[in-house]
Amino acid sequence: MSKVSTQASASADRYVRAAIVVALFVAWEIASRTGLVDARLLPPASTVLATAGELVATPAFRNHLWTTLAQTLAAFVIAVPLGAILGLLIAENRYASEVLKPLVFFVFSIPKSIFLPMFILAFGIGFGQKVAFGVFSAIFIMMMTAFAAVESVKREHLMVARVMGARFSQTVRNVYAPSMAPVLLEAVRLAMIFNFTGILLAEMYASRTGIGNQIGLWGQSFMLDRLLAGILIVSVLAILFNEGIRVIETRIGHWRT
Amino acid sequence: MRAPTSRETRWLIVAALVVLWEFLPRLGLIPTLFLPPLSMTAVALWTAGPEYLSHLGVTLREVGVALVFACGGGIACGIALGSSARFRKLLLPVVSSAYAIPLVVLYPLFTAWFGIGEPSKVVFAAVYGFLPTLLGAAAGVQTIDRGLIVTARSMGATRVQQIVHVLLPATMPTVLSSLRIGGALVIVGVVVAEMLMSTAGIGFLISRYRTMLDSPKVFAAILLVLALAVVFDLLVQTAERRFLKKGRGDAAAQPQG
Amino acid sequence: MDTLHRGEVEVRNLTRTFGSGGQEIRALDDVSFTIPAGKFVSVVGPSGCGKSSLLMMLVGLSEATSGTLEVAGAPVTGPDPDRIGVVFQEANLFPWLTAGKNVEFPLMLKGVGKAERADKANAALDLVGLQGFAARYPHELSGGMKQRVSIARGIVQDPDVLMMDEPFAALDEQTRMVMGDELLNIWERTKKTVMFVTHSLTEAIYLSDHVIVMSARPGRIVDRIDVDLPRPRTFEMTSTPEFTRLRNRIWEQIRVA
Amino acid sequence: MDTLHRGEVEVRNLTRTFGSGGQEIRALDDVSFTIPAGKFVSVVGPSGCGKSSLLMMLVGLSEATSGTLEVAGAPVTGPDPDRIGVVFQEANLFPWLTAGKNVEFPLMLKGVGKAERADKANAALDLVGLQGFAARYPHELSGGMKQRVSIARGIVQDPDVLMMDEPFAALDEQTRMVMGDELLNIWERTKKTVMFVTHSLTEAIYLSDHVIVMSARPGRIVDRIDVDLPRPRTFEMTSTPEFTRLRNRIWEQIRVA
Amino acid sequence: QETVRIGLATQAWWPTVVAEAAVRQGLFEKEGLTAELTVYQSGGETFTALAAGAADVISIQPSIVATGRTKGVEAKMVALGANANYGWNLIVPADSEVQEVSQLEGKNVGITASGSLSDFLALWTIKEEGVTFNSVPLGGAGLVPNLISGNVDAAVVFAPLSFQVIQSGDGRSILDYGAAIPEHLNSGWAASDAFIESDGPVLQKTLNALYGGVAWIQANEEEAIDLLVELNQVDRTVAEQDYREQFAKLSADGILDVAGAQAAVDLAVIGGMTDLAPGADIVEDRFRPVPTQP
Ligand SMILES: Nc1ncnc2c1ncn2[C@@H]1O[C@H](COP(=O)(O)OP(=O)(O)OP(=O)(O)O)[C@@H](O)[C@H]1O
Ligand SMILES: Nc1ncnc2c1ncn2[C@@H]1O[C@H](COP(=O)(O)OP(=O)(O)OP(=O)(O)O)[C@@H](O)[C@H]1O
Ligand SMILES: [Mg+2]
Ligand SMILES: [Mg+2]
Repeated sequence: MSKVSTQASASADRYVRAAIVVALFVAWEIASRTGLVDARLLPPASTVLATAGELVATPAFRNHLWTTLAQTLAAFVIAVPLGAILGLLIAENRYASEVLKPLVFFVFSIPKSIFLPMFILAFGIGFGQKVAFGVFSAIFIMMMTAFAAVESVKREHLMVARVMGARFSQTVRNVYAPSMAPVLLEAVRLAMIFNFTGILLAEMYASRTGIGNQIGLWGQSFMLDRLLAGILIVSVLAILFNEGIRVIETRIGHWRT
Repeated sequence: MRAPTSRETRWLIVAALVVLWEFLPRLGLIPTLFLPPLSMTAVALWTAGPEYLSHLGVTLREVGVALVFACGGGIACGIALGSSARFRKLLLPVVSSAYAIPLVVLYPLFTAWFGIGEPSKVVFAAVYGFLPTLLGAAAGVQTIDRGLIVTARSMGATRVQQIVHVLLPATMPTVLSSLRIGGALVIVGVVVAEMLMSTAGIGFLISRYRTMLDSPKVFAAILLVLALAVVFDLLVQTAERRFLKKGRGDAAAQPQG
Repeated sequence: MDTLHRGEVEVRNLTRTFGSGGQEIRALDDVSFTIPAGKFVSVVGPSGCGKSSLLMMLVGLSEATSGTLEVAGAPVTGPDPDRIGVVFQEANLFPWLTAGKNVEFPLMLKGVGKAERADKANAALDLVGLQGFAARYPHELSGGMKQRVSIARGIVQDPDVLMMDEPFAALDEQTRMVMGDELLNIWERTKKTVMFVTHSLTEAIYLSDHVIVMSARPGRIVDRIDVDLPRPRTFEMTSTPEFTRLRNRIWEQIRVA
Repeated sequence: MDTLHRGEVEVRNLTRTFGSGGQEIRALDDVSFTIPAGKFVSVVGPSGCGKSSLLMMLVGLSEATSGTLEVAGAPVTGPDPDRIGVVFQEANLFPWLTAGKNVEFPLMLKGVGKAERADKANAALDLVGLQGFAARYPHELSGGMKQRVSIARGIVQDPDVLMMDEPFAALDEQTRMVMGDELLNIWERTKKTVMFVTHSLTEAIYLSDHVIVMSARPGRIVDRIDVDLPRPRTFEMTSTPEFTRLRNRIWEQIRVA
Repeated sequence: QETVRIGLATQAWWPTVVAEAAVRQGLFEKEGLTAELTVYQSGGETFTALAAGAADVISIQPSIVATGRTKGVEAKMVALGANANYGWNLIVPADSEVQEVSQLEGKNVGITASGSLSDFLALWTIKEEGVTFNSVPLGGAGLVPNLISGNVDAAVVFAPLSFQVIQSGDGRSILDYGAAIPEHLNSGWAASDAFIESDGPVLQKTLNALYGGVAWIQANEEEAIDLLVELNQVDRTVAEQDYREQFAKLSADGILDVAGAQAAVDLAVIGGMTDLAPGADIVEDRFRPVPTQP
C-alpha cells in the first residue's frame, strides 16, 4: 500500500471510529428515550453528558478528579517500568522464569481487592496507599505481558547484539524494547486501565477525597445520571491516554509492514 | 553442594510463604483479622468442607463457561483483527477504549440489565477476560514474520487457512500467554462478581465472611481461588508442552545464556 | 482454458514504484516480455534491479503501479497456486514445522491425503538431497539445507508455471549443479514453464532457453538472449566457444547496466 | 597482547555434535587448523558440512563439544567484538532500524559519538555500493542489498579478525567482484585476519592466501591449499593455468567429499 | 494540635454528616484537634481500618464490635448515636402487588451484603414476621436498580436512599424498621481499647466536637438541611424527610448503657449471628460528651 493511501485511510479510519462512537451514543439515547430500556436504569445519553458537563464545571469535583489522576499517574510511572523490567528479567532467565512465572500467575489470578485491608495496614490511608495499591493492581499484568513479549524477540537479533558485545542494558534498550514494543504497548494500555480501576476501588473502599469516593456515593445513593457521568469522564480520560499510546505506537511501529 | 533445581527452589519459596503465613500472625506481627494463621485457615476449610465444595462447583461452572467466551473468542477475534492491518487500525482503538470503562463500578447496573443469576457473572467475567486476550493476541500477530504469511498466500492459503496454519502457530507463545492472562482475569472476574452480588460461589463466601469478620473462612475461600489458578495453570502448561517446545532454536542462539 | 496458452507468461509495460511523494523509488520501468509456454527462462541483473519485485507481481502478491501481467491468458489478480508456484529468495520455512511438514504444507492446504502428502514430500526432499532430514526442524538445518527444503516445497506444488528467486544462492557449486540437472529433469518431464532468477551467468545459460538481462535501477530489460545449445545440456558445453560467447555477451550488458 | 599473535586463529581437534542420545548428529569431526595472523583464508565445503557451526564456535556464540579454539593466543570463551567481528550467513538486520542505523549499531554499543558513527556508517555503505540508502528500512531493501548492509555492519566494527559466512551469496557476479576487491583493499590496508566462507571456488582462490576444503557430514578438513598467486590479484589471473589448476584440485576434492 | 482520625462507614450514613458539620463549625479546632475524616465502603471496612490502626474513632453498629471482640479486635462503643434503625425500610416497587410482609413468602429480597446490617434486618423480618424469603446480596449500589428491574421483589433500604426511592414514586415501604424494632444501642461511635486507655482525653474532646455537631444540626434545621443537600447530593425534599426522621431523633447526649448494648447483641443473635461478645464487654460509658459550642 502506498503512503498516500495509508494516510488517507488513517484519517478515514478516524471518521469511521468517530461514527461508531456517535452511533453508540445515539443508540443509547434512543433506547432510553423510547423506553426500550428503563430510563431509570439507563438515563438518556444527553442527560448523562449534560451532568458530566456540570460535574466538570464543579470545583469540588475537579479536586477529586485531580487527586485521583495524580495517584494514577504516580502509580503508572512506578508500575510500568518496574513491571516491564521485572518481567523481562524473569522471562529471560530460565531459572527465574521456572521458579517465578507460576507464582506471579497465581497472585495475578486472585482478586486484588481482597488485599486492600493489608494495604491499609501497611500504608494507612492516603496518597501512598492508593499509589501502592495502583502499582499492585497494574504490575502483574505488566509482568505477565512482558513474559509474552519476550517470546516475540527474535533469537537471531539477540545473537547479533551479543556478538557485537552489547551489555545487558544495551540489549534491553536496543533489541528487547523495539522487538517487544507492540506487545508491551498493549500491556501499558492494560496496566493503565488496571491501575486506574485499582485506584478507584481503593478510593471506594476508603478515602477522604478522590473520584472513587464520589462514584461510591452515587452508586450507593442510586444517582445513576451522576454515576454514569463520572464513569464517562473517567473513561474519556483513559481513552485519551490510550490514544496517546497509539501516537507512540505509530511513531515507533512505522517499520512494520 | 549442588544448586537446587528450579522446582526445588519453587517449593522452597512456597514453603517459606507457608511458614510466614503460619507464624507472622501467631507471633502477633500481623493481626489475625488481616491474616489468620494458615493452620486456622486450613481448619476452617476442613470443617466447612461440604459448604465450600458446593460453592466451588458454582464458581467452576461459571469460570468454565466464561473461559470459552473470553479465551476462545478473544484469541480468535484477536488473531482475525490483528492479521488485517485495516481492521486493526480501525477497530482496535475502539475495542481497547471500550475496556477503559471501569466495569466493576458498573456491575450493579449490569445485573439490573442481565439478571442476578449466573449469566451476569459469566458475561461480566467473559468481558473482563476477553479484551486483554484479544489485545494480546492481536499484538502477537504483529510481531510475526510477514514472510511466512506471504509464503502461505502464495500457496493459495485461504484466510481461514492462513489463520489456522500460520498465524496461530506462529503466535502460539503470545497466544498461550494471552490465554494465561485471560484465564486469570476470568477467575478474578467471576470471583469479584460473586463478591459484589450473588447467593453462591467462592466470591459469595469471601464477601459474606468478610462482612462477618471471619478471616479464617475468608482465607479458606482465597485458598480455593488459588487452587483454581493452579489447576488452570497446569492446563496451560500442558498446552505449552504440546505446542511450544518444538521448532525453537534457543539452544543454538544462546548456549551460555 | 486454451491449452496453447497454458503456462504462457506475458508482461506488458510494467512499471512499479515504491513509496510516494518526493521519496518515490522506481523499481521497474516499462518492462515487457513474454515467456512462451513450456520454456525455461532465466532473469539476470544487478542486485536491487527489481527481479524480486517482478516475481512478487507475477505471483499476485503485490500490485503493479501500471502495466499488465498475464499468466496462461488470464490477468494475474492474486495468488493462484495451481497456475503459479513460487520459491522465494528467502527460505521462509515455518519454524514450528519439520522439514517434511514444511514441504507437505502446500499439499495440506489443498486437502491432499496424509499418506500421499508424506510420499510426495519425501520424494521432493530426496530430489534436493535431504533424504533422512524430514523430521528435522528448520533451526536444525544449515543455510543451504533450508533453501533446499524451500525448493522442495516449491516443486511439490507442481504448478504450470514455476517461479524461482535465486533458489541456489546458498548452495555450493557441486550441489548447485546437481540441483540444476534435477530441475531440468523435472522441467523436461512435466513441460512446465519456468522463470528462474539467478546471479550466476553460467547457470542461467546452462539451464535456459532464453535469458532476460535487466539493468540497474530503475530495472529495465536491456537484452533478451536465446540460448541455442542443444538439450540435454552437459557440463562439457559450459566450455564451448558458443557458451563463452553468450556468457561474455551477458557479462558486457550487465557491466554497462 | 603479543602483537605477533594478534589475529591468529587456532583450532585443535574440534568436534561438535548436536542433539543427544540416539538423535545425535556429528556436524564437525576432529577439525584442526591454524590461520596465521593477517592472512586471508577461505573455507569451502558442501552444504551442511559444518562451516557455519565452526564460525559460531569461533565467535563464541556456541560451545565446542570437544577440542580447543584460540584467537590471538587466548581461548574463545564468549563474544569479544574487539577481537572478532562476524558477518552472518543471514543478514539479520534489525527491522526497526534504518540501513544506516543498522550499520551504526556496533559503534553505538561501543559509545562512539553520533557524528563519527554516521560518518563511518556512510563510508561503509558507500563501500558496499549503497550510497543514498542509509535512510531506508530493511523491508525496503532487496535481498542483496540487505546482505550488503550486513557486510557494512561487519566491516565498520574493525576487529582484528573478521569472519564472514557466505557474505556475497545473494549478490550478482559483477557486484560480487567489486565487493571482493573492496574487501581485499580493506584487508591489505588494515592487515586483518579474514576467515571467509564461500561456495564459489573462483572467489575462494581469487581472494585467499589459503583455502580450507571440508568434506560433507561429518565435516572434516580434507585439504588445505596454499594459493601462491601474487598480490594484488587481478581479474585476468582467474584464467591462468595456475588458477585453473587450483580450481580443479579443489573441485575434485569437493566432488569426492 | 493533635490529629484524630475518624472513620465513617459510608458517605450517606448520618455519622458522616455529623462529623462534617462538626468540622465545618470549627468544633474540632475549638477542642484543639484536627479531624481527619475518611469514608469507608461499609461498616466492615471501617472496623477493619480501626483494627489496622488507620482510624481512631469510627461510626459503627455494635454487632460488628461484638463480633470483632471474639476475633481479637479489642474495641468498644463509646457513645450512642441512634437507638433505632431510623430510616431503614423494607421497600417494594410502587406497582408491586405485595402489600404486607407476609406476601413475600418464597420471594427474593435484596440486601447489601451477606452478614451486613441489612442482612440482619432481613433475618429479623423472617423470624419476627414468620415468613420465609431468600436474601439476595446486591451491594449498596445494586439495591435499587435490581428492585426497579424486578430482579428482586423487595429490598431492605437504608436512609436517605429509602426516602429518595419512596419520594420518587419508585418504591413503597411495607415495613419501617425504625419503628418496628424495639429500642436498643443501634449505632454510635467506637474506639479501640488501646486508644481509650492511652488517648482518653483526645477521645473525650472528639466526642465533644461530634456531639457539638449533633447539637448544631438539631438546633439549625434549615442550615442542616442545606448541608444534607450538599453532602449527600440529594433533593431538598429528601433531605427534609431525612432530617425529620433521622437527624432530629439522634441521641443528643450520647449516653449509652449495657442494657442497650445487650439488647443490640440479642437482636444480632436473632439475626443469626454467632460468636458475639456480651453487651457488657462492648460498652465503655466513661465518656460523657459535652457538646462543644460553635
Ligand atoms: N517494500 C519496498 N519499499 C520500498 N522500496 C522497495 C520495496 N521493495 C523493494 N524496494 C526497492 O526496489 C528495488 C528492487 O528491489 P528487488 O527486491 O526487486 O531487487 P532484486 O532485483 O530482487 O535484488 P536482489 O538481487 O538484491 O535480490 C530496490 O531498490 C529496493 O530498494
Ligand atoms: N542447532 C542445531 N541442531 C541440530 N543440528 C544442527 C544445528 N545446527 C546445525 N546442525 C546440523 O549441523 C550440520 C552443519 O550445519 P552448518 O550450518 O554448520 O552447515 P554449513 O556448512 O554452514 O552449510 P551451508 O553451506 O548450507 O550453510 C548440518 O547437518 C545441520 O543439520
Ligand atoms: Mg531479490
Ligand atoms: Mg552455513
